[in-house]
Amino acid sequence: MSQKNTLSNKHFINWFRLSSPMTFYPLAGKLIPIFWVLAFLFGVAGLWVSFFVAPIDAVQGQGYRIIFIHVPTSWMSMFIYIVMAVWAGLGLVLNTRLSSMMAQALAPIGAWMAFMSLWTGAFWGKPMWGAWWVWDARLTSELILLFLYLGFIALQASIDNPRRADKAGAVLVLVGVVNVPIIYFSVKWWNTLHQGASISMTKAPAMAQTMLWGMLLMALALWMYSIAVALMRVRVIILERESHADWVRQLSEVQS
Amino acid sequence: MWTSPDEFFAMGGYALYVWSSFGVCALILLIEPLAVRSRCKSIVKRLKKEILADQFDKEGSK
Amino acid sequence: MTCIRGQRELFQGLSFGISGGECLHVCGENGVGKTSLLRLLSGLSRPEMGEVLWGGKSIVSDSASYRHQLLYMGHRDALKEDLTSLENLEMYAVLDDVALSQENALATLWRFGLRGREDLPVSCLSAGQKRRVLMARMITRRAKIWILDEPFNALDSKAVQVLQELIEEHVDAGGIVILTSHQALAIKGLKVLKL
Amino acid sequence: MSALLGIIHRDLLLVMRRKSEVLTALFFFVIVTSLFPLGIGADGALLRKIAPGVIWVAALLSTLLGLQRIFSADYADGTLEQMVLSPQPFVLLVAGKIAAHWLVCGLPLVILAPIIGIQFDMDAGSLHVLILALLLGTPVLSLIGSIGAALTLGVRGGSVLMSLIVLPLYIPVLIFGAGAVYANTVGLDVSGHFSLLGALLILALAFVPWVSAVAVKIAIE
Repeated sequence: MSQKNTLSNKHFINWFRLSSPMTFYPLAGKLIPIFWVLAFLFGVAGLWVSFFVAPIDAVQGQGYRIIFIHVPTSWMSMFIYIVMAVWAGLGLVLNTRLSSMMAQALAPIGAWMAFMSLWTGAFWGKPMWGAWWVWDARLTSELILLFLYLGFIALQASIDNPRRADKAGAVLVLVGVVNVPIIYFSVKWWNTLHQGASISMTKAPAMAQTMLWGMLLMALALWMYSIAVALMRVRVIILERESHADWVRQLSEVQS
Repeated sequence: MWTSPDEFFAMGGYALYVWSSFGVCALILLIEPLAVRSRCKSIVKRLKKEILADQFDKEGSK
Repeated sequence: MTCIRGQRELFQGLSFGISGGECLHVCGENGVGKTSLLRLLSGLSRPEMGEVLWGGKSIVSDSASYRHQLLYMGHRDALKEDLTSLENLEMYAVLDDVALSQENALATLWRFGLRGREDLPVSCLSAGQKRRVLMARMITRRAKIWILDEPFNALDSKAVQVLQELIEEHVDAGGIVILTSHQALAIKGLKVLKL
Repeated sequence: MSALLGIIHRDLLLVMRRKSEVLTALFFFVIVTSLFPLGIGADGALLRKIAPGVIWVAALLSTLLGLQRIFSADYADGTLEQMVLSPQPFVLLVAGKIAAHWLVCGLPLVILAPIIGIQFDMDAGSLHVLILALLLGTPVLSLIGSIGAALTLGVRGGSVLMSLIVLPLYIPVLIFGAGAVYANTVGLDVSGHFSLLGALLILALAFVPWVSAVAVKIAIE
């Protein structure tokens, strides 16, 4: 019994130690290559499925292949926002520096994902709907999500005191996370009020399986990619914020 | 399912849309880590400078 | 060369002259108008009555040639926090229309103990280090007349020593220094104006 | 001339060190224009009709956001005093600061406008006219705005006051700028609008730097 207790105690301490930038910095350095390799493998598999396995679409021809990048980026943009909110919330509640840094590191990637989703959406919409932009509920929500990301980044960038920036950013993200579903439904309601039914995609049922695989593999690749880049960025943020700490000064890359 | 590379790159007439979607995404995914790396280099350079400046200060006060 | 300044304002009927190779210490209690006087002398504001003369000409009518010779330093350090100290110096060289090579700027910064910090943004420097950047500017500006408002603020005793030497050097070379300060100054040939 | 280029270079460098401030004004432009369809509905014909006005009003407001930045930071840290005392003609320095403001806050609006135009379902011809009109009009916005920015330096509640001062002065630019796009959509000749915008630009270029320089000196004294 007592042994078990010390064991769990040890685990607790380990987790606690990991949350300090000093121990996390070298750990992140070791993890980054692993995630790059995973991202590369999933990316190659995903691209192979999306270009060479998935058959041509009956209605949209080859143009539908944009879906393999469009849908995963949309998923990731929403997923990263939620993850960011979790990290920011942890930072706010537990007052751990590292989780706020994670939230900060994730924001630019999420914003790029939202941007890519909008961009590919435009290049998909033009041949399929005949317009670069349609005020469709999903597109509009995605645009608003991009604005939320940009607002978070701008708020963080404009507060010089990092602790205050963390807290302010966390409050903003948490408000945003509550707001996202509300925004989505309000936009949907607005859309049905002003427009007829939005254009629905048609696909042969037999194809759905391979399409889903392609999208899943691409999403996995983007997920691993996001982790890798977020870890890289967290390391930079740690260096910037802790630049006066002794352990930073003793790092081998800083000591020339 | 593709009979020739040309056919692959033509994407059934949707080449512009498909390749500019994938191309721009690839570009962004490439630029992002490069930007992080350049930021990393600049902060490391600054830290080195600061350590050097401290050394100069110590030598100066001796 | 003689320069005469006569002027009247808040302090009313104040009139004095100062010529090359002299250092004038304007002292007095808080709120007596030391800074206002310096601003009048620099041409930032205009006197109600009277005028400031430089080489016999009013500084208003011949402002360009006066400004070529003038270095004014106010309370605020007038450094851009986001730029490095080197960039700040170079920016002022462009603004003040003086030629300044990069080696020269670096050498001046090193002289004031900023070696290794020339490429750091000014926001990373301490208050004392910022004043040292300003001292480097005083040298690179190559002006004849220095008007300094509280130049000894935020300086440690060693830096005070350096600045005093700098002022003496300038006065010895025939320059004019007008400054305000709360502390007594150990500069030879010092004239004191009590407001 | 070296002073003009030097001050533009300096201001651009400062902006590069603090990108977020400028980007905020641009995102404001994008967000405000995107809100209009949400408010009034996504009817293509209606959107096409209101697009020029919406884009122009948003452009006015977002230049207004960046205006405070022209002088206030330099005023706060004492650099502006040094500029007034510089042997270089102060008008040139002010002109340089206005030019830098346009490069940072005006030009990006011209580049972003087509994207917003596409959201509003505008056709290629109208987009063309819109871009040209913005290219002629946004420098006038920066120029006139600089007067307001200079006058409200160091004043309590300066930014609100500045919008009160500046927005009425923007009206002619708004009328001719948006008017050019309307004229194009109904098939009228747009050269009249463009020459009026051009005349406004030349007039502003000729006089505004002096007026702003005087206004800054008043604030410093």
